[in-house]
Amino acid sequence: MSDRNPIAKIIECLIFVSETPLTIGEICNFLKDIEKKEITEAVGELERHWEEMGRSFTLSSVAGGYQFRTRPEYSQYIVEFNKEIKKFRLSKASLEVLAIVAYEQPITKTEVEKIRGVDCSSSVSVLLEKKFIEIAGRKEVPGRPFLYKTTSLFLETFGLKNIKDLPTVKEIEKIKEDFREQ
Amino acid sequence: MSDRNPIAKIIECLIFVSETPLTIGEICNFLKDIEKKEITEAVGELERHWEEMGRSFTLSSVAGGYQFRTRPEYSQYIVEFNKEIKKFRLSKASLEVLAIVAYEQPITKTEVEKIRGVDCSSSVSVLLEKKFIEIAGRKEVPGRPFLYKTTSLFLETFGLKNIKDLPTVKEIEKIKEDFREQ
Amino acid sequence: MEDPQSEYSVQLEIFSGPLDLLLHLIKKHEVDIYDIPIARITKQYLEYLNFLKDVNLEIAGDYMSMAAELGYIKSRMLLPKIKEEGEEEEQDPREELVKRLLEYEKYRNAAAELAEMEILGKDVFPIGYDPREMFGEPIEETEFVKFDLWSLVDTFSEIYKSRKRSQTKEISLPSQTYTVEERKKQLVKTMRRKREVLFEDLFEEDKHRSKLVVTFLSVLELLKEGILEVFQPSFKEPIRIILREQNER
Repeated sequence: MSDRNPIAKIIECLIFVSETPLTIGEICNFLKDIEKKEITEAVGELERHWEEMGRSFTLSSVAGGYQFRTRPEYSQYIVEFNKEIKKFRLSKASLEVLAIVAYEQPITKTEVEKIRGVDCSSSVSVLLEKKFIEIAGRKEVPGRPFLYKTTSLFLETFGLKNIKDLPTVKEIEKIKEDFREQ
Repeated sequence: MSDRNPIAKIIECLIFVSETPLTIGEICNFLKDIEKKEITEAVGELERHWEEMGRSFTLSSVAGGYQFRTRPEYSQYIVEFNKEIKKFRLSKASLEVLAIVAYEQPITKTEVEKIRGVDCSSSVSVLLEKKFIEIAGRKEVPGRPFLYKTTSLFLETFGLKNIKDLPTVKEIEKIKEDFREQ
Repeated sequence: MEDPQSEYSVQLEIFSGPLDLLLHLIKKHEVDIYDIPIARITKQYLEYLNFLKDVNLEIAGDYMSMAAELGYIKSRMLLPKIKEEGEEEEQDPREELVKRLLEYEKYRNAAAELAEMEILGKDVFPIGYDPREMFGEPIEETEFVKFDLWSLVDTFSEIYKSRKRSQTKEISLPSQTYTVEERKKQLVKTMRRKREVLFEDLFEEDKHRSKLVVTFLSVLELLKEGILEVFQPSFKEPIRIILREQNER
């Protein structure tokens, strides 16, 4: 039983937190002292155990690795849920990207990334998909990258009259002033 | 048992796919035909069930919602595995400022400084930047200073259900009494 | 500012402020917070400030105002107690300070309790965890929740004073003086090799007082930058210095 196997539990939590499907190779690299055979067995145990538990999500083997995924019979709820709730929800990263685009538009992805210090590709595609931002042309620099701007759906969703209605920049500047005065 | 409760299973898969802690309100909005009482019960069942299962992750109640999170005893493996994880760190000064804001909100920077006896500008900026505190308006006193309050990210990060869930501190009133008795 | 050593000055900001220092003194000398021997505590407080000044730490204005407040309370304590008409009871001049200390201590404890919570991204993790998605670029801040940083000053002051007695002849060797920057690099190198050392052992090779100070300031800076960590299993045990794993910049 995986319950009595501490290795299986460790592997389980690594699969859980991993952003991408975790491969046996990756697990072996991490648990260097444990033989591959033992790891493969532990993963097999986990798979069986999760199957038996019959939760709404289970351990699936995908793309050469392992990942927790919802069972197909729940897909209808998830599709609906995504439509209902996720429509209005943005991750913190996406919100930050949206704020940067809103204040600095038109702006390229590279410029956004320079401000945030991290890759923003996935947030930019999410925002494009949700139609909160759109392409505003190309910047006339080498590579002619796309420029992005916010959409009217963005103003609508966030209850803004117009783009000048954005509230926090002044507030933020005021804070900075307050600190400088000290 | 949640195993026999199809509603619980649906809620479970919604919590699983949700990026942020899922609130009872959000679940009710989604499952319109089901009474709130029934939903609350199903969530309670799920919580108990996950606790009993003793997996490496469990259902946690945080920031007014529900989220699957790894158990603390596995943190060392996760940190070791994901080298990119920078351990969460706040200085003693910033934690003190955060604690004061949490217990006394809304509160101005000057009021926090009066309690700590020392300038708190840099901690306040760090906490604003980390989005653990935010502006809650202005105090109607000369200078109209900003009032600060904690955010839901603060609750989420510290694993608090709501602001009343803060660890209890010695009551100041009690202390005053003690002093008078001396 | 013209002090030749002023380049070694580090901010005192990693310490938690004058109230924290007073609580440290109260705990260290095991005095009753409700009956603070104000003259004694004031003297010790000023000794601390003087020592910190000696080793080139900038003393913030907040520490000086506390010194002034203590002086004022001390003088009030010396005044003969005259009961004014209409006044119900003589007010203890220390009362206000004690209230502030107790209130501050309450939040200091609360902060320590917060640090003990199951923190997301430190103790517990959600599914598909991406640390940068959560907090943006991590802000490196120092972490001294459980450690009373004033103990570090106490230990250093003991080393400094004992060395002062035994090294009466201090020879100035300008070619061998080193800067905080250089010493920091050396310390990191040593720590990479040893991982963990006793705080006092870091001063073994410093023959001169000026070098002791440079080492001390370097340690403080490395702590502030989060490259080193302090650890003391319990109040009476020696302080250990540890190299943090992920800071191999």
